[in-house]
Amino acid sequence: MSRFDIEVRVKPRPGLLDPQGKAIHHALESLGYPGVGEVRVGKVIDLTLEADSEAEARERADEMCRKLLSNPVTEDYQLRVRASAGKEAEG
Amino acid sequence: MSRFDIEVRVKPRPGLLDPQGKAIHHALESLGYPGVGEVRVGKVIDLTLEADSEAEARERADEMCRKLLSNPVTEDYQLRVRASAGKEAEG
Amino acid sequence: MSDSTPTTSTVDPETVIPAPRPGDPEITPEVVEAHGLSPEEYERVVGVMGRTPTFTELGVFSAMWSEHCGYKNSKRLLSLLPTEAPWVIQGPGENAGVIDVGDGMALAFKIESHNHPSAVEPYQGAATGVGGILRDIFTMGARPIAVLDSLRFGDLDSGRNRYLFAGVVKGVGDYGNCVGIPNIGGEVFFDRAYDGNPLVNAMALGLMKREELIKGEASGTGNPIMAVGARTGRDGIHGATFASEELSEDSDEASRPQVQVGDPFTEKLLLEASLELIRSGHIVGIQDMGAAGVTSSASEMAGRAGSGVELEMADVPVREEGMTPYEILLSESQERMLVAARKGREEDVRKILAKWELEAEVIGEVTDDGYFRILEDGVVVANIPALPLTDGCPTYEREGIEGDDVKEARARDLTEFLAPEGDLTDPFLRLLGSPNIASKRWIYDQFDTTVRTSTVVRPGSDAGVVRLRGSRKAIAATTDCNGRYCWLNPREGAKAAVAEAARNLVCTGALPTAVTNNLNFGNPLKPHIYFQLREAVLGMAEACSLFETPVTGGNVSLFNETDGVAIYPTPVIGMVGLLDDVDQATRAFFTHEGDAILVLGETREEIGGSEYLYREHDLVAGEAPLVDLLAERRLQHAVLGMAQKGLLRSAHDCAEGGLAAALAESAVGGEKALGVKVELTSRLAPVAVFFGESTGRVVLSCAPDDESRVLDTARHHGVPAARIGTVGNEGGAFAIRTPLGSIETSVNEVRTRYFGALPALMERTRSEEPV
Amino acid sequence: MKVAVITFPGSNCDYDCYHALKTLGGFEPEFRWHGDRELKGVDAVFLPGGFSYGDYLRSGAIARFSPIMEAVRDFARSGGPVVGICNGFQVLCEAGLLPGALLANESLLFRSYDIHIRVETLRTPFTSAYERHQVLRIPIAHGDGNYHADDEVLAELEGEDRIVFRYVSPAGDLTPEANPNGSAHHIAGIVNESRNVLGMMPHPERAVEPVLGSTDGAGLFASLRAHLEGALA
Ligand SMILES: Nc1ncnc2c1ncn2[C@@H]1O[C@H](COP(=O)(O)OP(=O)(O)O)[C@@H](O)[C@H]1O
Ligand SMILES: [Mg+2]
Repeated sequence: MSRFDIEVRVKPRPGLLDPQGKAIHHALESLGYPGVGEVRVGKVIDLTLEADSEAEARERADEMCRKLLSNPVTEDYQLRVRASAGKEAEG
Repeated sequence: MSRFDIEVRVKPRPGLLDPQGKAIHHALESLGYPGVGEVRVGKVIDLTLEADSEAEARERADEMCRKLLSNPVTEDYQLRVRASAGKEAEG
Repeated sequence: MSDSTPTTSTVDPETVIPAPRPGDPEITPEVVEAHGLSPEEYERVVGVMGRTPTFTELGVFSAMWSEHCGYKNSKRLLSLLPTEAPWVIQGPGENAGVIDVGDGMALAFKIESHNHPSAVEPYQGAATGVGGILRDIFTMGARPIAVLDSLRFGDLDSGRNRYLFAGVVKGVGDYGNCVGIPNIGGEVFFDRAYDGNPLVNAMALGLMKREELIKGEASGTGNPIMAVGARTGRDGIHGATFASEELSEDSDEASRPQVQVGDPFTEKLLLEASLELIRSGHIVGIQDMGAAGVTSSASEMAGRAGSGVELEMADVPVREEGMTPYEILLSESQERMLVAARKGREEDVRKILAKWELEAEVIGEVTDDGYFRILEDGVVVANIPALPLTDGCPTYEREGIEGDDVKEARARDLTEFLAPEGDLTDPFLRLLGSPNIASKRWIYDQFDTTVRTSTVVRPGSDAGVVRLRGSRKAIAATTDCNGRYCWLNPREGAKAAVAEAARNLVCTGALPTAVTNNLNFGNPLKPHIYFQLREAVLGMAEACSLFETPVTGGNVSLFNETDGVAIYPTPVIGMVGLLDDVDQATRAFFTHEGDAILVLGETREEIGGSEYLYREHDLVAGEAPLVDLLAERRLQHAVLGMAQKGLLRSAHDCAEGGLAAALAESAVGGEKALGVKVELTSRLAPVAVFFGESTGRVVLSCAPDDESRVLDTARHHGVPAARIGTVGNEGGAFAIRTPLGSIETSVNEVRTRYFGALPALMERTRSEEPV
Repeated sequence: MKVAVITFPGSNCDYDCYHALKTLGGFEPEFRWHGDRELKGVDAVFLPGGFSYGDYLRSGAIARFSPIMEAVRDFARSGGPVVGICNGFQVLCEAGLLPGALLANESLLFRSYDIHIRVETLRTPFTSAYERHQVLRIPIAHGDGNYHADDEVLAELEGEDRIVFRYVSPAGDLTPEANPNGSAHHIAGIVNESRNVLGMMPHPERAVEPVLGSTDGAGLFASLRAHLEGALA
């Protein structure tokens, strides 16, 4: 058994109105940031999962996404799976 | 001027109570997924930005994060900047 | 996007034949069918047009001649409803009905369904349902002052139903809360008949000065037509036709692109901007873009004014690139309004919208040729005579035959179920745990009920009450319908719904005044469904006439079926009432130990269609409770008389769960849980006495000194009345006895069951599969 | 006494505040638009409840950048009384005029009903008319009312007597059920260091007339009136 870090990004489906994104866009503009294009807001869900292999972890995570973590009617999701190894560095 | 894709991930600070994460954890458990560790829920904000260079885009995006997109009392953020080039592929 | 007003084409409209747009599908029988038009209806379209319609035109017809906009299966029946009274300012035909409430003020109110969208995406479906009904109100010039919601779901032991229920409640709440309109009531009912086909009906009320009433008319040739509010996207395209089709197994998949997302923040801005616009005098007409979007709003505005419109699609502010005229015309993007402005005032209109951070664009103008004409970059793509489009939808009177299954269920002998005697405490406590009886606090605790600081009676009592600031007056509202009764006997069931609504109002101290209604039914092409529809309308008409509560509007939602099985016929009644003095507002809850408990009306041995039968015996059968409309009217007058004389400490309609449930609600619903000691002399089966749902009954409490005056008032109105017991102490015993049976428990136990049931059922939500 | 009620896009209790000030007497309420840059000589400021900018992103996050907020900040710095109710509280926290943040209710549900709060301190311009530990019944209506601050800040608030209201049972006890949103230390309202800026989640303006079911909120307005009269005298 190993532990995997799962990151799920859930985003509004293209074409659907994203009122949050609209409001943020508007706010950024009035704060004087030029050149901002469309803004879309989604969720990011981090969790860890024990599994025998990365493939298994991915499969289980994918099922979770379809069943619970995303709403297929309004959202798409992206999944990232990595073996746990302390903190990820990114930026 | 070029266009950059900015992805901001805003996450609850470590140690901060995350009721949404807790609820999801609970739900996953009762759906019969074993081995799920802590769940944390944050936001992901996608936007595009026009800037002269990647460095400039990053700097401006960073400022947006500090000023508006995250609340330092409760949230941390991570930033990703890339030159726009149509759809990214990931998974 | 050009910012100049498009010029009216110089071509004779009668002869303009739009060329097919490149890329548009050819009109084949399949394409016609996919648009929900029968071959005969299509023939009619061709007759109206004098030629084959273009694809864009077909889309327009399909939307306008759908059940949702065209009322083809219901119009003839609806004409049977009483719609007039001296206090009716606006009857059916506008965005909302309007009645006079005195002091120069008028009340707009209306109910609307969002059943199918909520079945697909409960949160957004319900949210946009509230958004739509609020727009119907403020588009009349009225400021929304309250919302109510009437909901139906399958039983809560299914995870899917809990998911739908939780999502709908959150959607109703989030939208109204954000816009800042208090929720003052509603109803919810759970029964397997609504499995897969939840009902979400939302009602709104709004207040205006009489002279501020404005209509959805596009008059004045040359006046600019402006699109106001949110931009148009690809969401909800063909929602109108969709809302008139049966749901099937794969509709989750198929209807994905049709989900509309609500933006209550934009709605709040649109509300303020619209009211300011209406008061500014810069506009002649305004209408929300609801079902079938630009198409229905523009053609209806032209139809009402007897004018025409010409619109340039390239000028419509859009959210996405490359939208076709077809898509723009049929998009149901939310939070949009269509405005007919006065010529030369375009800038003034824009300024008001800009103040509220919204857009307004001129997209066309009013013409005098009676045509609904659509241009794309100056090229005509649709040219349809407006009147036949809005009013020429074929209407049908269909065959109606009662279903055999209903006849059989109704004929069922219920004698065996009347047998239990002695201690009936356990079934009573179980009944209190039924989500149909238990407290609905779990729902309305998620709704802002006190914003606008005018709510006098909040959800949880018989009807909600809001005061009119600056006067003594107040307005009460309620929604009611028991689908089980309507299934067993649609005519009696509809009467019962009207009667219950009126009873709820009088129990709150309000005079029943007018009605809006939502006809939720299955597929009317089936004779047994059409029978239900016809009977229900007849019952509603009879009751509304007798009660002098005219129907000023409503909504029809047909084809509520899943895999061929229809919901119960559910004609939801939304009724409003007036209180001359807000201090007359009466609640359903006992307030003082030692007060007398009385019951008005007659208890019969009726358990047909009862919640008791459903929960204890899993049975929907027997005769629906009888409705005696004349007795109901006498009862209403009696209760109102008592309220006006200030004799009542509490008044509560006796409905689902019968007398025992009504007593329980009165005992524990208020601030303190007060005991109950009731002795009944009836020798009827105790099951019927406790749990039977005979209509026309009210449970009252009054100070002991007022008992004889209450009885006198009842006698004076010819209403059977009796003192049945006494209000007990806080936390005391809860006891109801007849010579043949008894319920004995403590009021604390009653309270725990009553308030605990729904939270306990819903506690499981978060732990289960939502989809 | 002139009192400004600020209207942000999405405010929906602005008129309720105005109405309460008007009804209770002694105040001349005036609306100020979020886009205004000046308060124009007012004696107190109310940031009302509602959903400024839809509460998108975070409650109060966008409203705090409104032009009027500069003026509110200056007014607060100069010691002027500022009251933020519900969304107004959230705006004050986001703007840094009050410490901490308001997170989603622990239940993740919008909560709207009457709660009980205890007056913890009379040493503010907003509570002098109450009695210490008086229990008030007042409506709440919010989704994000779960007050959060780090331990240091909480210790400071406690130590400096800056917790103004706490959620309690009707009897005045700090029971878990009495806390409707999971707030740290049962906090329902706090003041800033100089005690002239109050933020609170419950709605006192909804409890000022008998017909609304409670008049327990009226004391806040009476306190403010007394304070201003004192200050002006
Ligand atoms: N059940 C009904 N009883 C009476 N009038 C109705 C009923 N259903 C609809 N109407 C009236 O028909 C008119 C047209 O329907 P409407 O609801 O405006 O369509 P929309 O969905 O665009 O609002 C309205 O005035 C409405 O009040
Ligand atoms: Mg309408």
